[in-house]
Amino acid sequence: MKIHEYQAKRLFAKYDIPIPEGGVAETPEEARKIAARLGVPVVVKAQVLVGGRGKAGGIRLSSNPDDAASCAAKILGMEIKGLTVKKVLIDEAADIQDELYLGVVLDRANRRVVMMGSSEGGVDIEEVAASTPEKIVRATIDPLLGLRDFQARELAYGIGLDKNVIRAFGVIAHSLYRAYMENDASLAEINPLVVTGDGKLLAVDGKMNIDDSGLFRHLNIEAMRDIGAEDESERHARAADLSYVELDGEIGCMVNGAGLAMATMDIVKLYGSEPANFLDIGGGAQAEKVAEALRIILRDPRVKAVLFNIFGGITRGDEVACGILEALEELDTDVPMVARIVGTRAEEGRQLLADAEMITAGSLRDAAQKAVAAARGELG
Amino acid sequence: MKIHEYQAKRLFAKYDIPIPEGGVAETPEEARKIAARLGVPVVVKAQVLVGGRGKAGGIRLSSNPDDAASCAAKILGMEIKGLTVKKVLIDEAADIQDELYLGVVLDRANRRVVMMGSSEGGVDIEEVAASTPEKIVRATIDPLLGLRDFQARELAYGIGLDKNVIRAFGVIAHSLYRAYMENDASLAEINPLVVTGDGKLLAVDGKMNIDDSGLFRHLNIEAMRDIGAEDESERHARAADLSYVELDGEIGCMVNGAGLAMATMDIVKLYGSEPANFLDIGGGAQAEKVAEALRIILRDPRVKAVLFNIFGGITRGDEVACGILEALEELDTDVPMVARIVGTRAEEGRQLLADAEMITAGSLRDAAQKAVAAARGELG
Amino acid sequence: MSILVDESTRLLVQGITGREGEFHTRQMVEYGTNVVAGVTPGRGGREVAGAPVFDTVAEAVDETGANASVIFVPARFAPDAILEAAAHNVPLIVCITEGIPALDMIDVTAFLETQAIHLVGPNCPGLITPGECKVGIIPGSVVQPGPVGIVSRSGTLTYEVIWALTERGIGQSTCVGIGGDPVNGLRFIQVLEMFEDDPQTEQIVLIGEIGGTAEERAADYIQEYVSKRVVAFVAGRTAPSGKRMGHAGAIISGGEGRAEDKIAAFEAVGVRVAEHPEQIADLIEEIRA
Amino acid sequence: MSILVDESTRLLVQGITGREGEFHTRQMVEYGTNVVAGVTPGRGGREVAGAPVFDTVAEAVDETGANASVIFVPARFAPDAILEAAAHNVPLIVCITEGIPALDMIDVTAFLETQAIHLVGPNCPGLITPGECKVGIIPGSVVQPGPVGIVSRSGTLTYEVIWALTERGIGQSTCVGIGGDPVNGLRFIQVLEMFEDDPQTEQIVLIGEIGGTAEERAADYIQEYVSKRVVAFVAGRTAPSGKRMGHAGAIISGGEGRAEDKIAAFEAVGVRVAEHPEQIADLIEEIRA
Repeated sequence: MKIHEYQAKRLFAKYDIPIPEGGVAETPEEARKIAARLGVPVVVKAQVLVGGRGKAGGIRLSSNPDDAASCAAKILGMEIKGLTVKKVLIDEAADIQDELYLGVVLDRANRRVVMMGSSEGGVDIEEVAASTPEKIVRATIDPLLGLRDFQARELAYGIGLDKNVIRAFGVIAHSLYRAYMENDASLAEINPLVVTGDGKLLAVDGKMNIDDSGLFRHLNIEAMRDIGAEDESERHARAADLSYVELDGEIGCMVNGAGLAMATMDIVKLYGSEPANFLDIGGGAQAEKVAEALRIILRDPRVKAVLFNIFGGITRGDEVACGILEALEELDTDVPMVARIVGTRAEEGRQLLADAEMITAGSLRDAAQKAVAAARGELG
Repeated sequence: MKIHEYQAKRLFAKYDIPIPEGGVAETPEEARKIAARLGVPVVVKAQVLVGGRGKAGGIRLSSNPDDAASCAAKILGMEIKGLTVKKVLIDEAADIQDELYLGVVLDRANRRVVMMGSSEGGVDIEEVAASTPEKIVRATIDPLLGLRDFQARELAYGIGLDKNVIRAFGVIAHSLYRAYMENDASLAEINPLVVTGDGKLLAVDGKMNIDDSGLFRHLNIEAMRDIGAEDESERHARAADLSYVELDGEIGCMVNGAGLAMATMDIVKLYGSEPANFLDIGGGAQAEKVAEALRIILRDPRVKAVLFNIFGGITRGDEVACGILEALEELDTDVPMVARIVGTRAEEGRQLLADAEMITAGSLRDAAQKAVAAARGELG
Repeated sequence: MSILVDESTRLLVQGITGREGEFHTRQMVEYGTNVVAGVTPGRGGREVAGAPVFDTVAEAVDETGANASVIFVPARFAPDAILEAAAHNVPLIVCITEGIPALDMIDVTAFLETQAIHLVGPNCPGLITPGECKVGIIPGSVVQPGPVGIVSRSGTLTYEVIWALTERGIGQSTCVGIGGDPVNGLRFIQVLEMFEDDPQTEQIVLIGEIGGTAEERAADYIQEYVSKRVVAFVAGRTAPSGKRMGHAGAIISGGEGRAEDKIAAFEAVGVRVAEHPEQIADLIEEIRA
Repeated sequence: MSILVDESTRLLVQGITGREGEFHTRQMVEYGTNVVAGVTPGRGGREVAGAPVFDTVAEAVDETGANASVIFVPARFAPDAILEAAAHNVPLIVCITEGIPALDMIDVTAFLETQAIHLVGPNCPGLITPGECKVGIIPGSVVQPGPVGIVSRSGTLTYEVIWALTERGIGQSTCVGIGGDPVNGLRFIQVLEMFEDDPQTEQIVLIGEIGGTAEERAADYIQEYVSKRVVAFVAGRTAPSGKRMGHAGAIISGGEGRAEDKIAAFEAVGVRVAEHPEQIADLIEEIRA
């Protein structure tokens, strides 16, 4: 789960990480008031759950409240990578002398949490990693020992920090590490971590992703979920306990199992089309869940054909078939559908669908080819 | 550092371990009021920083406030193993159906914390360990993983706990473990942990020792130190940063180094007398510290001779000699003293003392023999 | 021969009285797995599918000599279940449970690194040695004994591949689903090593997916240590960056985890990579021809 | 020969700019120890007794190839100092610092159990190979090279014993103070093993004290594995139960740790136990006669 910059920074502040004074506005007028209260030049920043807002014009400097309001007016409502900006953060503009990077991530290969620091803050850290990897210093954290003082010092000396901010940097490093660990984060970063003109450190931007599997023990973070800022179909899917990601193609896919769902997307592309979504109905899905999944797929107007790929194990082929038919009864759609059902009760399921005049397929290859053809109007 | 039963139990209660209602009294009248407030039969318990108060008559049952006051009157002022009782705990008497033991200790051999449970609560756990070791169940705690639920369950099933209290037992086990870890304890135990008539668990007695080395990060526990309940000389010694333990013998010992101090005590006994104390002046002791150490030794009226055993390394023989002479000037004592100084500046130190007509010795053997003779009035 | 499980496997089921635990216990027993015990705290004394249920793993292992455990308990209790089995030296622990927090698995796997214990999973379908022993949820109906070892991060995609092989009459030595979580127990490399050492296994199929760098490291390992022919498949060529594709581990992030890099890594060391699952069977057939 | 330290030791001093650190660095250099570097965060760039000071162990090891470290930093920073040296694979770490919380040392030693690193201490005088290398605070003036290996939980008591031997003209191979804390690094058993394997060492002196069961386990080990003659001393025959005798580890508690049990354990395996420190020299003399 992603949280907004302002939420991440407020969470960081609870761990005593210094952040700029600021406030969140949903209207230009609110933005004006916040800027007036701050009484200094401010930065107006789009709050969207996606990167690249800087390049999209979602971050603007303002020197006075009126200007802040007009910046907010320009940013609110803006579309950034398909998401609409509904909130802006108005932050006191920092007196930036130097920009650092500090982040905590999961190192899957070593099964360890890693803290990374860089003197190259304020830019995309992945670009730094690609172009000047020597500018990134890493500390691998032993789970028994946690982040140690000496590691924070090694990061500080490693990125060439001024002696007079090393202690403050160490405190922030420990705080960020605690924020990561105590909230089951999968990413926590401060970029940039700014050294101000008067020699202080300030977390000017913050980002935090939470491990979905850990959310059950962090109701405070679950409560931060910004329903309005998320894709609507993904929201419906989550409510139905379906794993769904919207894509740009035209073949809707419904599959049981994440790996098989990806393989199905891939084969759609292999045979000349593009998948409209990733959708995993999970193991042992019942008819109602299948119906809801189909409704979600068909909400996307770009979908020109639907491909069902069900490998029965725990999931029963006939159950899935019933769900499909149930959903179709109420949906009144003319999108062509291709069903491939293998495994447990596959024969029964296939028969049910064939009786309802749906296109069926034996192999995945066959199913993909038929779906692509159907989308082109060459079948059905 | 030891803390009182009532302090340990209040600390446990902060970790949600259920304890009896109660209060601490320093006078019979206070005891009466507490018993009246509780309005039920109570137990009046001596609060002393030493074991064996039960056998000494320091725990009494009372059925009414007047009786509680008279019990308190009997217990307050009582001497238990050389310590005077100055406080009593008045606790609601528990409806005891079963008595268990639950403790957390340091297993030095394995360098691990161990939780121990037993169905034989309410008695000395060391006796249980000696006579029926099979009645003690242990869980060794991995420092990476902490106490795990399955370990608490193994303890619960291992001591044959009723199914309906297993969950509550698990909660208490985790709480006690946290209390141990978060307070740098060296021992934390509930003995007995009572199963009440209505099937609840209750920590009727509690004990907690804190690792002195960890005290610096637990000011709340340092604040629990009951100065009045400690031996006065040991208190003076702690103030002077000396390591001192009062014993029953007649030869006062002043030594640099803990191991050498013990060896000095032992050789005193080997040559027919008994040491009056353990005293380590530590490394690099200055004159003032030596003088304070000598004052503490001479406060004990049983001391018939003093033995100085200084092996100079960091500690300088002449510094020690100066300290001794300084202290003697103001102390006006006729207790005979034997000095043995070896190592750094030993010759200078020995000469200073010899000039002051103190008995000096070359070997430890010689020094011990001379001290024993001096105590018997056979020397000096 | 085979790897990890066979006729000598004496299986313990943790969470045996739960809905999933009970269902799959019956399936495993039906397949012929020797399920010797179950554990559910507080349910000791019962029986499920003929297996006695105990309150603790300690008791279960003592009484039945179980030498493998499969875990079906809910995510928040699963780390503890793994550690309980490890504490009693169960040498093979298979955790089916999905949704265990990654930070919990860091602790668990760090602990297991110091033990001579294999953990398969979590969030995995388990493993099966056709005709001998099924531990987990891989459908027994799709497998048949034979020469191909399969190791996969996926569930149903694995069944798909197994089925494609079985349909062509190519059986399997052992099929191992190592799971789709970012932090897991056995990795590709360790399973590859086992297959390399297993006389029954003649070819190996490796099924990867986007996320992490396990496939790249497997490719390096294959070049250095694996003499048997390996065919690979990597799911997620069409997956976008930054979005989790179902499995907690299936996410392209930080410029890492893309299918094209993984495929390139395999091809660079001479591992043939199938374009779709059924093609794996084509490639294996070619190699065996 | 000798154990742990010799002429090839390249010593790093952590906390070199502190009062104790600087004083003992000079003493060590004077004795002939090759002190190659010091570390004090924030003090990089200075020099102490000719040794360059660095901000981090990483730099110090990189620049000087230090292969041993001695720690003089205050107790609350000492666990971190040990771990910093360990993180950079310094194979011998000697921690002089007294007063480290036992729970901290549990974590530190648990971590070191998985590393090929020797920790001596904490709360110890360090070690000395007479004529070659002194690491710590054992006075160089009391030792002389020779055939007796000494291992001890104590500080000045060790000097006393060394001095008694030296006065009789009996020199030492290496003297190791393992420290007086309840949770420490090297134990008697590991040092006994090293002395057993060291050709220079002909006899071994073991100096124990009340508290814990390290002496009992050493006695078992001696019976099983040590062919060289061992003379022991156990301090604290007159110590009462339940009172800490200076060292955090020197406390009789829970019916464990009494001197009489330790002495009985040694005598039961044929180890002669001296009644007072100087008698150790008598016993060694007898054995060597």
